[in-house]
Amino acid sequence: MAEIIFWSLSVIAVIFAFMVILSKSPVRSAISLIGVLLAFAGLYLILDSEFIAGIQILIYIGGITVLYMFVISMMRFKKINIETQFTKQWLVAIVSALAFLAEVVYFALKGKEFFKVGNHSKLVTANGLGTIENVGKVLYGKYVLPFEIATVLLLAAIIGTVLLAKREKEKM
Amino acid sequence: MEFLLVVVVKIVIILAFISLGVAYLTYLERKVIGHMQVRLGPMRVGWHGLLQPIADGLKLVIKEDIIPTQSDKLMFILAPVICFLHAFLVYTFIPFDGPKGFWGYGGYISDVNVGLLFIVAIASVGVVGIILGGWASNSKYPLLGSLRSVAQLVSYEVAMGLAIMGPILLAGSLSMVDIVKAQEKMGVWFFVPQIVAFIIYFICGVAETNRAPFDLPEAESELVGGYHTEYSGFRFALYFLAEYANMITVSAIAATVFLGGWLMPFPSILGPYLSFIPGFVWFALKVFFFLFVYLWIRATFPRYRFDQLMAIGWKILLPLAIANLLVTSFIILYLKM
Amino acid sequence: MDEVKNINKTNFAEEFVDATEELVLNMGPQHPSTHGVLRVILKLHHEKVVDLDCDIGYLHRGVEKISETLSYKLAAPYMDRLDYISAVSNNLAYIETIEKLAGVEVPKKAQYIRVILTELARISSHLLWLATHALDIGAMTVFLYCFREREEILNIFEMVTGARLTTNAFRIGGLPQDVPEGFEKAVKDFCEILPGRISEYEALLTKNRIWLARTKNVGVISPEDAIAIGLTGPSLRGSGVKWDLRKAHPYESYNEFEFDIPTGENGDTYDRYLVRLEEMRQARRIILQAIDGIPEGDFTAKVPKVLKPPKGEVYHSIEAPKGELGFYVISDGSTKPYRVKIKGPSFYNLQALKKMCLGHYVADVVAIIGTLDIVLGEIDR
Amino acid sequence: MAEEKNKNDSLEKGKAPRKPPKKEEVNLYEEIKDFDTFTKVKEKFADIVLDGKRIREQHIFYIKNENILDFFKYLRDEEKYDMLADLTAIDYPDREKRFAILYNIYSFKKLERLLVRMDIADGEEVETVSEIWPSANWPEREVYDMFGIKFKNHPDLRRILLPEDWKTHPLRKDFDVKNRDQDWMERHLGIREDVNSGEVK
Repeated sequence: MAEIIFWSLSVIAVIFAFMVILSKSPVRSAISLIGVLLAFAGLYLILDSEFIAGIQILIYIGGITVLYMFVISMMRFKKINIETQFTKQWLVAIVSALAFLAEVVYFALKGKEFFKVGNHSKLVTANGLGTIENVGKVLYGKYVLPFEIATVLLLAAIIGTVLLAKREKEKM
Repeated sequence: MEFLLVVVVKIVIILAFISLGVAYLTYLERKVIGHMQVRLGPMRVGWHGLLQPIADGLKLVIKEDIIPTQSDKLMFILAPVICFLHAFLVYTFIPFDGPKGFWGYGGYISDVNVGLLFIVAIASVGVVGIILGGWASNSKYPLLGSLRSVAQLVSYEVAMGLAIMGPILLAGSLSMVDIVKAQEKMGVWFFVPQIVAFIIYFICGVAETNRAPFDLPEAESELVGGYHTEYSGFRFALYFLAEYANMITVSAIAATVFLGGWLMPFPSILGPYLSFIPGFVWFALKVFFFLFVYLWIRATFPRYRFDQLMAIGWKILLPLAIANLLVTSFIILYLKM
Repeated sequence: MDEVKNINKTNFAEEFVDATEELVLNMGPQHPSTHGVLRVILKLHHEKVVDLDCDIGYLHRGVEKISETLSYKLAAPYMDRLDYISAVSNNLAYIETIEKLAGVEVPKKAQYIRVILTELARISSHLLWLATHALDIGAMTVFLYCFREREEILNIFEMVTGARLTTNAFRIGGLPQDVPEGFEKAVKDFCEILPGRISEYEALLTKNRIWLARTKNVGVISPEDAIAIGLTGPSLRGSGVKWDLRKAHPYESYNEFEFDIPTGENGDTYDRYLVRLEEMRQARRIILQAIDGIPEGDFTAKVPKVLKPPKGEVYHSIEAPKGELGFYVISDGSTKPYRVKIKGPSFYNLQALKKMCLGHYVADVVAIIGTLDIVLGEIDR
Repeated sequence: MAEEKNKNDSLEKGKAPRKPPKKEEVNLYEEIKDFDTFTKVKEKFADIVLDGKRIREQHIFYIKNENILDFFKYLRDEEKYDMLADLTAIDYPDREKRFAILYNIYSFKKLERLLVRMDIADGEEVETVSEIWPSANWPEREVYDMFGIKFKNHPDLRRILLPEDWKTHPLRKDFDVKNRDQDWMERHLGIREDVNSGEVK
């Protein structure tokens, strides 16, 4: 049962991911992105990580994607002209994509040697990797320093944005 | 297998009940506001206009379905569906009655240990439907309406989330059922110790559902109809139903988190006499109370302006919610020590 | 203004609109809060108004041209259709102008009844203003409360004239007939209930935080600017100019009644609201004085059936509910006026819209249109 | 017509009301006496101010279309006529100077109204007074719309009540239903009207 759900969710996620890249309208891309994120939330759920799934929906869909759409609807594109590109960026893109694919395949085959999953299995089986207690303990225990650094970074980003926006306003 | 059957039956019952409730909420609104405004409200269809919502629904279904030629058709069709879907999905996690309610089958569809989080998360996805509708219409009033709406919902979600953190701390759980049980155990409903959070929550809830005095996204005197200006027929009805379903959701959460859900008031005094009343009746009464307050507010207050609304959200409600959260956690910490 | 002109031609959908810069929004002529068929073209930066242009004329019926082809008496009913919310005032202004031109003396009794009816019309107009203004700002209950009282006034009009909206209440020289029995009682009954009802509206609005937030410091206009732009009526008095034609140039018998002229201080929407509310109370005061003092006598003067005023020209204006309503009539000695010019207060008041709106939000535009109390029938004529 | 018939009826029945005094003989226009502003203005702007009359307690000045801005500025600043209550035009097709423009100004200080009348010929341009009284903006547009009189230096001289692409000027005396803008009606309303029979096609 869990396997069927896993595979169908994965397929949905991949299809939506392709739609994100391929659709011509930015809003459709954003909607497809929501599909990807929802599929991921489903994947978290079968890992017994309800909290992470909820946060995924709340932050990524309810927050970030909505902000994307906010910005997109502010800029009303008529249509994005699909023109032949002369910068040859697609070459670089294909090369890097192939490299990434090779990497993924390699780790999928040989990954177990690098990441010893067995060590973490206790957490998964006990009461879920992503329950609130576990996330809280890990976040405020082992990783408190990186967490605090990340928050400071975000704060700095917020202040920076406000400052930039304000300066622009003064110019007007 | 029996488990699956029970769940399906519950889904059908609750869906039917909520759909009917939403339809009759429109009737209630027209009647209540009508009487507040010294008029009668609907009187023609059925006894005292009781069949009015059904007539309205029929009318909306058979109306011409207009899709603006310059719109993004797929998105235009999808937007109200997203809105509607998420408004109704939320009811999965709302306990209408206790675990022993519904004749022993449990008065809810599912009790997830992060139920409240899921409700908030799913409700936040509904915004996508609104902004999508405004954008896909390719018209200026809907666009302005949807931009307003998103800004408003995102800002009030923050204060709302922080406000319900207080009761969560008191209950020690995100499960809706556990929160009610914690209130039963504590012997006092959470709106007493968390009165600040309660008020913040309800104000934010009114704003979240785009209702007066925060009905700016659809302020008919400024933006004609806001994000659903271009919608007609059943697509409009979906938006409409979603809005009213959201009203019931907000009321239901308030009833569960702050007013003890399916619990009876003053069980020590009233318990012996009123124990025959099932829990979902109490729950429905509490929800009704909040819905009535909604309508009362609508009949009384003028509408805020957009910048004032944002100022209230960010400058008053948010700091207040944070302060409430801090105080609550310090008190809990102190009591535990 | 070039952009404004162009919006007729460009198709919004094909145009690349960067909403982060400026957005041209077309408000009306079909819009819930433009009070008729006013079209306002707004240029917005986010939600702030950067530029604004009024497009009027959707209700232009050519009343001035029509009245050149009709006799003096026959043109009168057309004037009711200008400011259809206070038809009585329009009628009075026109009739008085003709009376002034032809030199007709109106008997005292007719004057008193005219005063009562016009003051009732003032209350009715202000009630409708309050109703729609409050509805624009979102207070929908006040709307229905005001209509309840307006209904009473319309009943009185129906009793006296037989019509409710476009009453054609007066004739040159006086009244078409004496007031019916029960008129005094109906008016007194209405005056009895009015103060309580006004305090009911005030309970809902005057100290309401949201109402204050929406109306205070919105659409501020200084007295100098107000005079320069030609504001009259309550909109001018809201800025603190104590000027009322009923006191400055008394017509009918207004010099025999005691009443105050309420004025505002800040010239904002809230002050204009208070001024109009107080005006309703003052109008009631005038009505009560007049109804007690109706003198005996004729209800009309003797006027020849075919009225041929002497050659000449006359401008006469009265204090209509919305401001100075004036008629400029030229007679060439024949049975028809040579030229009739209507100076409607709304036409001039609406000019102030641009000045009052710039820098405010879209929502304020709605409030300011409401506070100017315009009627498109009078603007477009 | 109807009235004339009525009159005849009442004459026949012998119940004719006493004949109204011959109105034609009544002259409403009186000479101005003791009006301070008039004497001052007459002195200061002798070449502009042609005449002054008094009709039913109302003063009217007659001026020439020359240098009117100075004249009005003087009225506003020195004589405190601070509001332009109305501005309109009158069409006299038979006269040599076809149009008359009427300024209706008011003083809040003196509580006094003043009408200023100025005759102009067809095609003659008038200096705008919207610099002096901003309220003149729309009325001047209306006069342009209705009479086709152009105002020099007007900030925004467009049609105001009629559509922008309308051609005729309806308040001129020679305008009637027959010569309204048929092309416009056809273009915008899809109506083609036969001018003589009144048939709509």
